[in-house]
Amino acid sequence: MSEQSQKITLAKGLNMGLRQAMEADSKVLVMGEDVGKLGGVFRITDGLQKDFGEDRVIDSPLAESGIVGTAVGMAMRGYRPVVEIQFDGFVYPAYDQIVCQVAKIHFRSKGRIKMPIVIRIPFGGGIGAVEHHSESPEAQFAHTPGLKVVACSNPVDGYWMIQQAIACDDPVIFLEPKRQYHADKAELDETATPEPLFTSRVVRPGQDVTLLAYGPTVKTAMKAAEAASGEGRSLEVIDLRTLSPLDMGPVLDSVRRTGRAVVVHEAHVNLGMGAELAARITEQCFYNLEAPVLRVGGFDTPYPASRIEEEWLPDLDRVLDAVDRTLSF
Amino acid sequence: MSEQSQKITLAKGLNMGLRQAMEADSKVLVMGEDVGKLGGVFRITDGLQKDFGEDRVIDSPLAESGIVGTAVGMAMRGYRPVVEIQFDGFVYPAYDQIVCQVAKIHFRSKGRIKMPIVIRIPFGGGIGAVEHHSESPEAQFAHTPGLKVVACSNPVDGYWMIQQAIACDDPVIFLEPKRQYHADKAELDETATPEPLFTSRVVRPGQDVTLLAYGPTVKTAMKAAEAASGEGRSLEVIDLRTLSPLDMGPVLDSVRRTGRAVVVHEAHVNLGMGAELAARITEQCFYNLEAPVLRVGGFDTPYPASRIEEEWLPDLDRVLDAVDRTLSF
Amino acid sequence: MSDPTDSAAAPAPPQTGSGFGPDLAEVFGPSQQDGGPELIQLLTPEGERVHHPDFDMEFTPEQLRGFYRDMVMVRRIDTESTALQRHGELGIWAQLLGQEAAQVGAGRALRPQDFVFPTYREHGVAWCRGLDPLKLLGLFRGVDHGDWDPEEYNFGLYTIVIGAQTLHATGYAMGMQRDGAVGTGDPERDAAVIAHFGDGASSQGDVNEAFIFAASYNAPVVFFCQNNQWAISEPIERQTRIPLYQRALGFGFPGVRVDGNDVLATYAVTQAALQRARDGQGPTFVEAYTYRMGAHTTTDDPTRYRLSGDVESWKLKDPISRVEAYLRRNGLADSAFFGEVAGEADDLGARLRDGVKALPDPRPLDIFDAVYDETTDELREQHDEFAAYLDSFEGSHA
Amino acid sequence: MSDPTDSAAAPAPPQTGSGFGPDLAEVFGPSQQDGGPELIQLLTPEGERVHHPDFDMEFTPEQLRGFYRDMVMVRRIDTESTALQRHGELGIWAQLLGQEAAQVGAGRALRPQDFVFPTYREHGVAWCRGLDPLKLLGLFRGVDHGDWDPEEYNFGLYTIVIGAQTLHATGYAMGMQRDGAVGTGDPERDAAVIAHFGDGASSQGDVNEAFIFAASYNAPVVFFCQNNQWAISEPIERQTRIPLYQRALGFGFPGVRVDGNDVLATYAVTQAALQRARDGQGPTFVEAYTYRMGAHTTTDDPTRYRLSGDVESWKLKDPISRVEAYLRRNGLADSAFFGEVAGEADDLGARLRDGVKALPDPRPLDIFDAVYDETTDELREQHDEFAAYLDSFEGSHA
Ligand SMILES: Cc1ncc(C[n+]2csc(CCOP(=O)(O)OP(=O)(O)O)c2C)c(N)n1
Ligand SMILES: Cc1ncc(C[n+]2csc(CCOP(=O)(O)OP(=O)(O)O)c2C)c(N)n1
Ligand SMILES: [Mg+2]
Ligand SMILES: [Mg+2]
Repeated sequence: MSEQSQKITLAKGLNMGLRQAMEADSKVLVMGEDVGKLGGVFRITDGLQKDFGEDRVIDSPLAESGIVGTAVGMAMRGYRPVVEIQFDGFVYPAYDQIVCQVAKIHFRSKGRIKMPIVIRIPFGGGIGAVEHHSESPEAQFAHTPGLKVVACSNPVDGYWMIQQAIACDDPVIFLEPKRQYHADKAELDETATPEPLFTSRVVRPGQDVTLLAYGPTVKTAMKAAEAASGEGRSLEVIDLRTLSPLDMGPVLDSVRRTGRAVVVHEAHVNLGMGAELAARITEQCFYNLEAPVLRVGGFDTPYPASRIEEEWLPDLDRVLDAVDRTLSF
Repeated sequence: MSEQSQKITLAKGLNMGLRQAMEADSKVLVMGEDVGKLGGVFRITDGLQKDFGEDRVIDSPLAESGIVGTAVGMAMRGYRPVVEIQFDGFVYPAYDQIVCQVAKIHFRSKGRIKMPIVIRIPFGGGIGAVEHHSESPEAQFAHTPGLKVVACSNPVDGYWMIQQAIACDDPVIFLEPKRQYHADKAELDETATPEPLFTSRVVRPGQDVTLLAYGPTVKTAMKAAEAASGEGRSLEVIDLRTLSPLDMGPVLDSVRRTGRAVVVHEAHVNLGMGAELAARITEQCFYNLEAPVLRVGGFDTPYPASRIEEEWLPDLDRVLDAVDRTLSF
Repeated sequence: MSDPTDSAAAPAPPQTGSGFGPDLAEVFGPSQQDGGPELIQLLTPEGERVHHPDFDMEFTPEQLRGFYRDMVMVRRIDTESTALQRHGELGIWAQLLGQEAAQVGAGRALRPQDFVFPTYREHGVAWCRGLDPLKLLGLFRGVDHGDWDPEEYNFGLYTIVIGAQTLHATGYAMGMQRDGAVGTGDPERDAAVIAHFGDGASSQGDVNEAFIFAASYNAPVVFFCQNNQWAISEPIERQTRIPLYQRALGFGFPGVRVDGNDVLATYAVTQAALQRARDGQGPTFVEAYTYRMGAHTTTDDPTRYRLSGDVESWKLKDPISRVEAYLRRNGLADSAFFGEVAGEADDLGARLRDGVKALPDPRPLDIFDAVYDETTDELREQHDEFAAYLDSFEGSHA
Repeated sequence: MSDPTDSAAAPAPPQTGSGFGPDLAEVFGPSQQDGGPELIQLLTPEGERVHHPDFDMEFTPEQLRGFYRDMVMVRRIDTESTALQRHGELGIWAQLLGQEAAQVGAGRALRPQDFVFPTYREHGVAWCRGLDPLKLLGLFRGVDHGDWDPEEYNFGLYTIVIGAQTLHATGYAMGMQRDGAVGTGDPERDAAVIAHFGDGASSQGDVNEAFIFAASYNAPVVFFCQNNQWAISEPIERQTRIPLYQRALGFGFPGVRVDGNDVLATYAVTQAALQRARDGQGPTFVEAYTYRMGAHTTTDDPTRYRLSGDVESWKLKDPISRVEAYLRRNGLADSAFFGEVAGEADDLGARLRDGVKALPDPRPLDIFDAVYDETTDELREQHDEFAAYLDSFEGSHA
């Protein structure tokens, strides 16, 4: 390992990225519940208040609309607030401020007011938690013009993407797969040049079927591809990374080659990202498709009690099942 | 006109339907801002407070989360609240109560607690209003398991569907196309037997292309079909009526015959109902499709200033353009 | 296992705890009717100067004439815009008739470096900020959502979602704190924020959260509530059963009720509240007790829900006539002055009538502008497709 | 057109309005530290009975022993569940250590017809409602979201979204009004609602809206806030800078601060507040001033944000030992009694340890149950497809 490179978790990558961003620009603020002394319930902001002070790492009253609404005001004053929503299921009290204000103020003001706000949301399931702690709210935000929505899937992306999101002059909903926070380590080279934020990436090349995933399901898709390769099937895996805008280039390239696609996400299938991807792929690759785009996701039920969550969440077997189905079309 | 039949507007149909429901069941309450003396800003609840009293037609403090949240409590106590959200764009302060409470309490309680709440939302554009008064929030609710979502398109459906929604023991998001409130009259036969609530309906048969519409765009689709017939094209129009659950039966039947479908809604195209319909239709009619399902909707921008809204909204020409495109595939 | 209910303490005889304080009747008394004894006033409806132990102030004749002129001009903006709506030039207009003093009093108390977060009705404050009233009409005509630069005037865009702006105001004020623009003692530097909202808005969660954040961080923000007694058809009693200004006390900062039809008192109280904020003393709640003389907006019909007698009684408290009476009685303005102001108002009216028609309509492709600071390929594609589509009509649309 | 800024009233000399009332220092004084003079207490930490002018009450020895027993049992539920989490039998546990008196005092003040809206920490209230504590564990084990019938116990399901239940409580209370179950004078009929929430929750818009609705409709609801000084890592000072119970005053209903570690005072105050509600006198805010002795939940590490000294000082105010001291000193219970209660608690502990493992795991297909009262074809299809899929694994999943 070189001087610049080290093995880090996603939690560490995000923490380091936040620190970098705060060092680079004194206008960057961190706000949220328990982000100060505690460093957040997931410790993503660990140590930041100690080093940057209470004026820049702000523990807020327990009110999500208040957090996002005051962040809007700070952005108007020239700050770049990075808001932490404690868990996905608690973003909804702030929903009005997000979709009616954060998303629309740039448009409303004809571009005179910028909204460089990042709203970090630990999302997805699989951590054995109680209700409201395992939601996947991305489709609702992606449906809202004016917001940009991204999801990281690994430590290195976490490090770069959070910095890029903070540097972005548009509001970014930044989704972090919470079950990955402390799961795997990856080598980070801080001297590398990251890809642009709003791009998708082929993370495993293949010929037979295209798997589209983001956030927590990238790992699932990679495992499925690995397993399938044992059976002589070659799956291409794309980490979407950006959900709004979608980066359709790599997706269409891939599907034009494979003729088959399966989208995998934890969000409910009905009106989830898979619906949009299926619609766009079909429209743009109509004559290339050997089978309809299939979707594997959370069922159209509320998130279940945790002792059954692994059945609810899309897993390797359900992905492979969909791969089988698309291949037998 | 027989004794039972009369010509009514959508506003009148809804008003009559609410009155019927209140007469039929003393547990039915109406709640919202200005629903009392004023009869609502659209007069949908006109006269109800006078006849049913302030205990059953409740003017609320100006707080949408409060309205929906107290409605939840009343439902737990055995009431059947019908909540009016004044305009689509003001439903978001109540979003948390709707998606985390209204939608989930039945599930959370293993069915022990029923949530027979109707949330009426005047939706869609075209009335020359200022910001937040012309939104189409349906996809967000349809993405949420536990909610049922319907949209009426005409006076007669308004009359029946509101009664059926109130009688339904599940929470119903009830979308009313506000630009239609006072637009057209239709003959109501109060002695007729309505179709079930959660069904779609072919409102104009045709052979060449299937148009899928709901709420305000049913009229647009009908006009497009009329215009197309002049050019020798036969379009089938389906009024979806129910958005969650979707009633795919009539849709698939139709597309299997026509091989082509165009979805028309005012909501943003990206992750709108059209995405889900396209995905499902493609999956279930893959070999019947002559062209990809096309979508005509609001652009992926915030709703514009009203003097340009008719350009933003899908109109007859844009529907016909999509019909052309699907036919030339 | 033993039954946990076994150990229930036997119910004690009911007790109606006097410890909860005074009776409902006492607390929720009639102070709503005429503003009550807590109403701060410096100029009576009859135009008599009265004194107040805490908020008294001297005004120069020039200031008084300035207030008068402001209010006349603001009223003209309002009546002219109402007429323009009737003539179909505006889609809707939010009237401020009767609220001129509240808005001019608050607006004139501001320093240039202060920042304003308005609702949709703050035409009078906009006037005081030097905003060309024509700029206000675009939103109501439907050509834009507000076409002024908030930074140029330190006057934010109109906000329609009730109460949302109170949180923005609080956050902006927190930004001022971080900029070192509070409590330095330098009058050119120390700044404050004013957040406007209505009596109805006081029921929104956002507004109450704004109180909490402002108190928690001691943010330099004045919560300026125009209690015009109505939220569309709902009377103030639906939102609160005690005088509204007392809401602030529960959040740990001061609240006062000022006669919002008295421009002098409103000015005095607001500037004191702003100064507290600039000095680093934190938030204040100012309830400007006034009355919405007109309809909620031009689409509203108040005869459905309120008595004309109420309106009549408030006419006697008109904000402009009391200043006029004071000026005349004390010989502080002559008829030349009044004629001059009337003429200016007529000029303004004419300018608005002409100007509104000249407001450029948006063009179809503008729809795609400014959605993002950095637009996306997706949106560029939608733009281009729509452009091509419009072209296909041989110039009939674009 | 003339420039509207011309007429600006000349800025007056700044004035720091004493009219805004007492100084910050005075208002936001040290009352947060020890509960302050407004703390209502009937039993001191040392176990001495004191009297209160408004809320005094006589308790029978039986009642006192009942309170003691309740608190011991409730503490055992808590410590046992904490241990079960450590042993991996529960996914998480929300501890109530130190809050036993607040919960038992409130819980025992209820009549059967009253209805409770709990947070996720109301294990002691659940106990008083006769709920088998095993039923509470399902949620924390992850086998369900709460498996009791709210109507059977008049005890709602645990609500995790902070504050949401306060609006449900208010609506439920409005339902009681409509049912004619308030203010009839019939003690079997008149009912009230109690809404539990924490100090942190008091910052949520929903909670403040609940205050507004309850005041506006004079709903029979008691807002019972356990101020345990912490919202996870955030101290109460972040949520309010004056004593929290005073929040209610701004909404026009009474608020009181009771010693939440004193079961007698909590009982007396809560039952008086409930009776006010039942009598049709409307809402009351009760701040039970207490301390979260444990972690926020078993996943929390409070050493990161608070001093162990604080915890130590609160140990001296333990809710159980003061009742024990009082019982012993006054000869109201003998050692047989204490032994008996300890034995009961041991039995309960054993029952929980055994019972938790026997809680049935949900089965995969249960996922589709109870999403709707009337399920949909869509969901039936998903169910059937998933069933077929599970079958394809030859019984390995289902
Ligand atoms: C969140 C939200 N809900 C509803 C509305 C519709 N609405 C517009 S103004 C208004 C009444 C506002 O009353 P108040 O706050 O007293 O202000 P006023 O109009 O009297 O100045 C309502 C209900 C809205 N704009 N925003
Ligand atoms: C809307 C919402 N935001 C955040 C959370 C996460 N959360 C759970 S408990 C808690 C602190 C609550 O503090 P308080 O209200 O004082 O109650 P306590 O836990 O101390 O009993 C937080 C932030 C949540 N459950 N709901
Ligand atoms: Mg008002
Ligand atoms: Mg607490």
